[in-house]
Amino acid sequence: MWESFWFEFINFYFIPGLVLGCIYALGAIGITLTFGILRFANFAHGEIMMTSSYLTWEFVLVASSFGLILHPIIGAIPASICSIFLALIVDRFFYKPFRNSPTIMIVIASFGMMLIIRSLVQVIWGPNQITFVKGIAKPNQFIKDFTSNFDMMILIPNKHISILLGTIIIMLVFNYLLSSTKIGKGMRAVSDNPNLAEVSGINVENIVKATWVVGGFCAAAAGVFLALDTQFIESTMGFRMLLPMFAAAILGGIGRPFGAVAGGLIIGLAEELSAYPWLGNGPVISPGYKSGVAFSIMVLMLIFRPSGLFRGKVF
Amino acid sequence: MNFDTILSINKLVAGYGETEILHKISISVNKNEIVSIIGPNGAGKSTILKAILGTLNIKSGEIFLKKTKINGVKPSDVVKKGVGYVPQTDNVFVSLSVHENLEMGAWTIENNLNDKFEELYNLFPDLKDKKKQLAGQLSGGQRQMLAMAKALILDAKVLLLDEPTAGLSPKYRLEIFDTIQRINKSGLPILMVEQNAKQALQISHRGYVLVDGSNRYTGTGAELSSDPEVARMFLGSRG
Amino acid sequence: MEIFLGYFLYAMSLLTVGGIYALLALGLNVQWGFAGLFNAGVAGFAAIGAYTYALLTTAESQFHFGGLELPLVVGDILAMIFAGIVATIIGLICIRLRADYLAIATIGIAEIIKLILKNETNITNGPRGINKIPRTWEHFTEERFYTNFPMNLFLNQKGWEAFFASIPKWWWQPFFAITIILIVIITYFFLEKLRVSPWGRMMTAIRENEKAAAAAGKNVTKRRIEAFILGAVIMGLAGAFLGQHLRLIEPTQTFDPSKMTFLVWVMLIAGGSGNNKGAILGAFLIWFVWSSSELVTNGVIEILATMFDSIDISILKNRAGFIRMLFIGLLLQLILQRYPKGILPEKRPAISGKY
Amino acid sequence: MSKIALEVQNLEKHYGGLQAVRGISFKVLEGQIFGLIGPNGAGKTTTFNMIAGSEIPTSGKIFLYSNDITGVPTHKLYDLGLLRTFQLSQEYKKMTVLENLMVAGSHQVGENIFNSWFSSKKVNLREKEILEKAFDSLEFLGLSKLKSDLAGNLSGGQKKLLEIGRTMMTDAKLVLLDEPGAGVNPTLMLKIIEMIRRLNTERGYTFCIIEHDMDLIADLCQKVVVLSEGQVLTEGPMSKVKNDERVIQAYFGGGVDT
Amino acid sequence: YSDVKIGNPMARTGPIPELVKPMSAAVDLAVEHVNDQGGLFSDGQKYIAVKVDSACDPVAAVDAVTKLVNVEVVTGIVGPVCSGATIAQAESVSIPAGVVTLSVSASSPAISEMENGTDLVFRTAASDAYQGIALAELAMSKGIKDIAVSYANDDYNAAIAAVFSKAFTSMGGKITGNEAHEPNKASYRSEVNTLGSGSNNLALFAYYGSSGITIMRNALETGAFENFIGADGMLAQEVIDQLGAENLGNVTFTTSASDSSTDAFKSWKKHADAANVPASDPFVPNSYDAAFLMALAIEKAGSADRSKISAALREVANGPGEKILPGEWKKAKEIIASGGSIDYVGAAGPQDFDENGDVAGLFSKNTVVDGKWKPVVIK
Ligand SMILES: Nc1ncnc2c1ncn2[C@@H]1O[C@H](COP(=O)(O)OP(=O)(O)OP(=O)(O)O)[C@@H](O)[C@H]1O
Ligand SMILES: Nc1ncnc2c1ncn2[C@@H]1O[C@H](COP(=O)(O)OP(=O)(O)OP(=O)(O)O)[C@@H](O)[C@H]1O
Ligand SMILES: [Mg+2]
Ligand SMILES: [Mg+2]
Repeated sequence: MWESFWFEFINFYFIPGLVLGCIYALGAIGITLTFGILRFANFAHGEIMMTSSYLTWEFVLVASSFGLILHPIIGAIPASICSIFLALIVDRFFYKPFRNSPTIMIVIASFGMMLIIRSLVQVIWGPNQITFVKGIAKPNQFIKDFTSNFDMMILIPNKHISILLGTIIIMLVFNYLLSSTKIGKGMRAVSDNPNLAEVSGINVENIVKATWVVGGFCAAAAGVFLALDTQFIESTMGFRMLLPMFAAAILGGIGRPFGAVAGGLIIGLAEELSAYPWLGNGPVISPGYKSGVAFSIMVLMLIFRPSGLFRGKVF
Repeated sequence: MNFDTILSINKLVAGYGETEILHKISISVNKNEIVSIIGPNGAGKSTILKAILGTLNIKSGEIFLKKTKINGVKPSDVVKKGVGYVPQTDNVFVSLSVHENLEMGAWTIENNLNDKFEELYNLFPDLKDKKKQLAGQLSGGQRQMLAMAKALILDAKVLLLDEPTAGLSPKYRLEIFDTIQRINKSGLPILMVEQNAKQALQISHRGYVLVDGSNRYTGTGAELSSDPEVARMFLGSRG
Repeated sequence: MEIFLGYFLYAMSLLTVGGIYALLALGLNVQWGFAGLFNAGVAGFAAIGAYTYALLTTAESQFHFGGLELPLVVGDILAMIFAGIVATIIGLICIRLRADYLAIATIGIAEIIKLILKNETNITNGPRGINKIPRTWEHFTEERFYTNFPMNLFLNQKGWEAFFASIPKWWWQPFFAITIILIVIITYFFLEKLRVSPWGRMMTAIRENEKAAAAAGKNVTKRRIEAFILGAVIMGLAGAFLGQHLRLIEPTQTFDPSKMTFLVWVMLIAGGSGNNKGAILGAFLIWFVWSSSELVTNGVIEILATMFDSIDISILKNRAGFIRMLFIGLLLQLILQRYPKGILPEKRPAISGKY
Repeated sequence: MSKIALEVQNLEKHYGGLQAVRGISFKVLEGQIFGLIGPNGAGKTTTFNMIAGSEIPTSGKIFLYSNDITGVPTHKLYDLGLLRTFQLSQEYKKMTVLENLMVAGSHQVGENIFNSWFSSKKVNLREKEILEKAFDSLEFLGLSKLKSDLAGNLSGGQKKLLEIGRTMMTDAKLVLLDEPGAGVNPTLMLKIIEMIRRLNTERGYTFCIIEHDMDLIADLCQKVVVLSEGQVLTEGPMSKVKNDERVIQAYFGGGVDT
Repeated sequence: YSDVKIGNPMARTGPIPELVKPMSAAVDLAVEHVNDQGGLFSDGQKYIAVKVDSACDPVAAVDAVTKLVNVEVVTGIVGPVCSGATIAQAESVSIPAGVVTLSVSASSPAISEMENGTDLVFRTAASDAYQGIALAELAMSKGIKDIAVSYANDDYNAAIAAVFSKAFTSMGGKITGNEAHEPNKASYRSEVNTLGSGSNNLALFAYYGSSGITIMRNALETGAFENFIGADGMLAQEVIDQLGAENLGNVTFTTSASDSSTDAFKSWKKHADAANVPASDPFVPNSYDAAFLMALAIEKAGSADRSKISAALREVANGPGEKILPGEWKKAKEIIASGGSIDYVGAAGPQDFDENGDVAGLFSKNTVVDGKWKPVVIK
């Protein structure tokens, strides 16, 4: 009884929740950074995710036309560089003019960018879904055999292993970057008071660029991981993730990248676990309310602890 | 141009947007000098400092740091060229700790600064106790000290102070003026804006009185303090 | 002649929808322009207004709750009241959140409202929505209206049938458009009066610096909620009229925030937030551009096709919708950069001349 | 014997581990001009914040004319006649200077939505009175020229003046001034001192002033309380306080030139 | 004027652009046939479909059709795609203006009972009232006794799921779980597993693009279900391409489609293949039929006069008269010119309108054979 509970719970609810959470977490890092440093909610963030997965697909396709079979993760490297450039270009031409305007301007501008990027992708690649990876991912046999020796069989496909590992690696690099380099500190200063940062000799524009580089890279990673998991790409995939990612960023505390990670994991787990038959046979709340789970957590968080789990900013 | 001039402003015209605040202002700071700018509220004193830093559009006139023209240079580059600046308001990073604020002051410097930090903490013992506290939780006066300390870390060529003693207790006010003199003796020229005009003029080599965005009086600190007209109109002397 | 009539009726429809959006923008202007409340749940309040009106005024149906067949004006009023009640509840919970946080909370709440409308099928008919919503003026031509009080006082059923057959079928369209425009104008006058009144001054003060406003004796929380409710009431009314105009509402697409909420924000910002005239101008302008851009993109693609025979226009044609979105997005960026304070910027009311 | 306008009993405020205020008691008599001085970080502003309702005391009580006002929100205190200014000026940036003052007017009938829709007459009448008052205050502060400028564009000192101007807009009983002189030109400062005195004698305002400018304190205050490290160091008339050894140590640093 | 315009509002943006693309192409094909074979009327006027975006959204649809009716002065409307948009535009714009709407895929039962006495709304797709029942019969015939139902919470899928559940229960089957799911989520693993604990069979009602494929994938990955049935929204080559034919052995989806053995369908298939239009995709033949029927009605009416279309449409669709197959414009035109009567037999079925303007359902079940969907007509 207990064992079968664990088996089901871990394999069908916990691990999927964790994977989803990792994707949310990576996306939320970019959101929390732009929110904290540039002080606006970037609605175009999901589109950068989406574009990077399209670019990855395109790179893999082009390579294969030269007879080169690339793993999508390899294809993601040039794609994430392109996404970073995309983020920088968007910032230069569409956000920078509003740097000294009220926040709302840049929020609206980012909403406009969301439309522009998405329709560009739709015009170029069409609105149809594109297969990213074909077929069905079966659980990793080695882990399955190995863990079943201990009566704790774990079913986890390779794609999920790479998503989990990838997220951990990115997180570690990121940790180093923010806590042990000057850039991390500069970001905090700019986020606090850009004018003062400027007259303290900090080149604010460079810090802003660094923010986009980091945020763009994390978005690219999140986009590719999402495509790896769902195995297809389509033009609204970024927007679908946007609100839960906002929720994750707020949950963790704005301007707190590690908060965003924690928030992402919590939202991901909560969404998946909401369908678990905690009482009786059916899900506790109808899966029709699934996205409500993330929003409810977020709204409750905003009300009872607006600074988030990790004491982020409250403007 | 005087060979020893560190900072010189020449017939500067500047303002915010359309409105012109400064009308052909000329000011200079020579080697080893403390120079004060005094004047009524809204005369344009802070505006001058902002113009030097480059956060303002300059319509005409020139600003030289030593021999390089610095109008139109980005603020962060002006700081890199050696201009230290303490704004009048919003002069600390409120969500950073006291120590991190000091580190931000040292942004443009690469080498290890622990000694320098120690020195500053000795100068402002209040801050030492509050190293880890967020600057936003400091009292008004403590903030002012932090802002000063932050600017002093840089080995600047010239230091611009906008009302460094506003809100400080008499004891600290004296200490700040002392400090200013001490720093100055070590070879750093200082341009400050002050409303504690009497005390400021006492320690200044030269002073400018600014009214409505134009130079009104110029002279040595002693001259200005003793000028009855200046005293009555700007120093708050009674009678 | 027929062509002329066509353009006339299209103009009426532009006025109708433009007017509905103008109401939404005016409501948002109270919240954002006056009080600085970043409400990103506009579509949620419009949905509440629309559903309230629909459930109360439609004829009985097996699919959804309601069928009370209340008089339409009562439906409008209750739509406003109900939107106000929901705003009060949300306000009591969320109003102390600042700017972007309030925005995200209201997005979340609007999303939850949408989920409720979608999932509580017994009441709302779920994703299939409610149809046959009676439309002001046009409803007189429905039997259940002209056979009842007060219409039956004037003519009997036969008489009305004959009368309606004798006038053009589109007679109600200008009336409907004018009704909405009148409501916009009345709302404008009430809001404008508020803006220049001490109330408006106080709201702006709270927007600018709540600490100082509290020290000047303003009950910041209460006043914020007040503005939030007032805005929501106007949005609820707009929702009721949107329901009438569409005659069918459903939760998913009609009140999709990435269309409605966003569009209303663009209207307000482009027109000039804080300025009631700006809100109205922005609404009509943007709606006109939005609506007519479809004809324009189609035209442009045709022209491109005749200019360059070689390009395969079937792809462009299939993607015309996306090209239009692209165009709208770029236009928006242009307006924002060209008029950062809106086409009619906020002006403080002139004081000395007035009193 | 005049009434007690403000009484503070054993007030304490802790921020986490930090004890900003640790048991302060003092009384302010009606009609008095009262000074609160002390080194930076002594807890003066914190005390003000608690009195004015923007911070809740950890313990202790506050009485305004014998009414317990501990924890009463700021806007209600305004109705009870308690007004405060801020050490770091708080203006309405995007409103004109004139409007900044008018907001502070009392008995604004027009702040009721329905009044401003349906009782224009009543509203306009009151507006006229408020406007007149605002013009007087502007005149006095020398800000008349700037009346239609946005307050956000004022210089640091002008903002400070505006802060004081607000207190002139109402019929307050007790006014808390937090460093009214910081950053204000000395000549103007003399005028401010004059104004405070006039409000005190002509209108009977009670003042409670935090200030580091000893000229101002010595000129105005009948009584001062010296705070240090969150506690009352000593109290009495300025002439007595300024010679107190401990005060000199902690506060003046031997630099008192009055 | 030498052109006759019809309006073609379709959800080119919005939630299901991928389904709409081939439908739009089918409309183009019908228009091409008409124009290539002599155009309309004796003077060979050009038949033009003005394409606008109804986005599956009542707001967009009402606005789009307002423009069509008033500015473009179209003679009739072919479209929209979604039921909500169809009802809204009809009640709000086209019925008041007296313009015929001929929807290509709106399948909501509500459409049948919408108009009162105006006879202005028709459709070439069957109401899902029929398909849900057909699917339940299919499940029974496969020996399925118990089944879990998961449907996307949108107007189309919620409706068909409701009809199916009712029919299946009344036939003696057991519904072990019946849950709506929110479309457009990245993962449905937990839903799938919770439902999977009750039954090995899943009835899935979703658009493949917004949630269908993801649910199938999640179910196949964890092995929660063995048999899958479902309806139109899932029927696309994309599903096979993404999931792999080898994994789809136990999958059967129905669609409101066409008896491929009829002459009409063969004729359609020939033309469709030549024009590279996917002949059997959901609602693609229905789209062709609608555009072609509208042209026939206009030809029959003899002018672009809106008020005559409704009656003419019934005449050309319901017969009696000479049978006309897809692509046979020239033949039809000649018969009409000579005063004869015709009866269009469509790619998707006979296309005879009942008093509500509905057509009878004809359905196929589709399984994967050699990496393609293979349809077999069941009813
Ligand atoms: N951001 C701004 N935009 C527009 N006008 C401004 C701005 N900042 C200041 N001003 C105006 O410029 C004039 C000079 O301001 P400045 O801050 O230089 O005065 P100041 O001499 O430093 O006065 P104080 O002693 O009070 O600080 C003032 O009249 C003020 O209203
Ligand atoms: N929100 C807060 N959180 C933590 N500590 C605080 C907070 N506000 C003030 N403090 C601390 O409380 C002490 C008293 O501060 P307060 O502002 O009352 O000083 P003050 O007497 O007004 O000084 P000044 O004359 O410099 O304005 C200071 O040490 C300050 O750092
Ligand atoms: Mg200044
Ligand atoms: Mg203080």
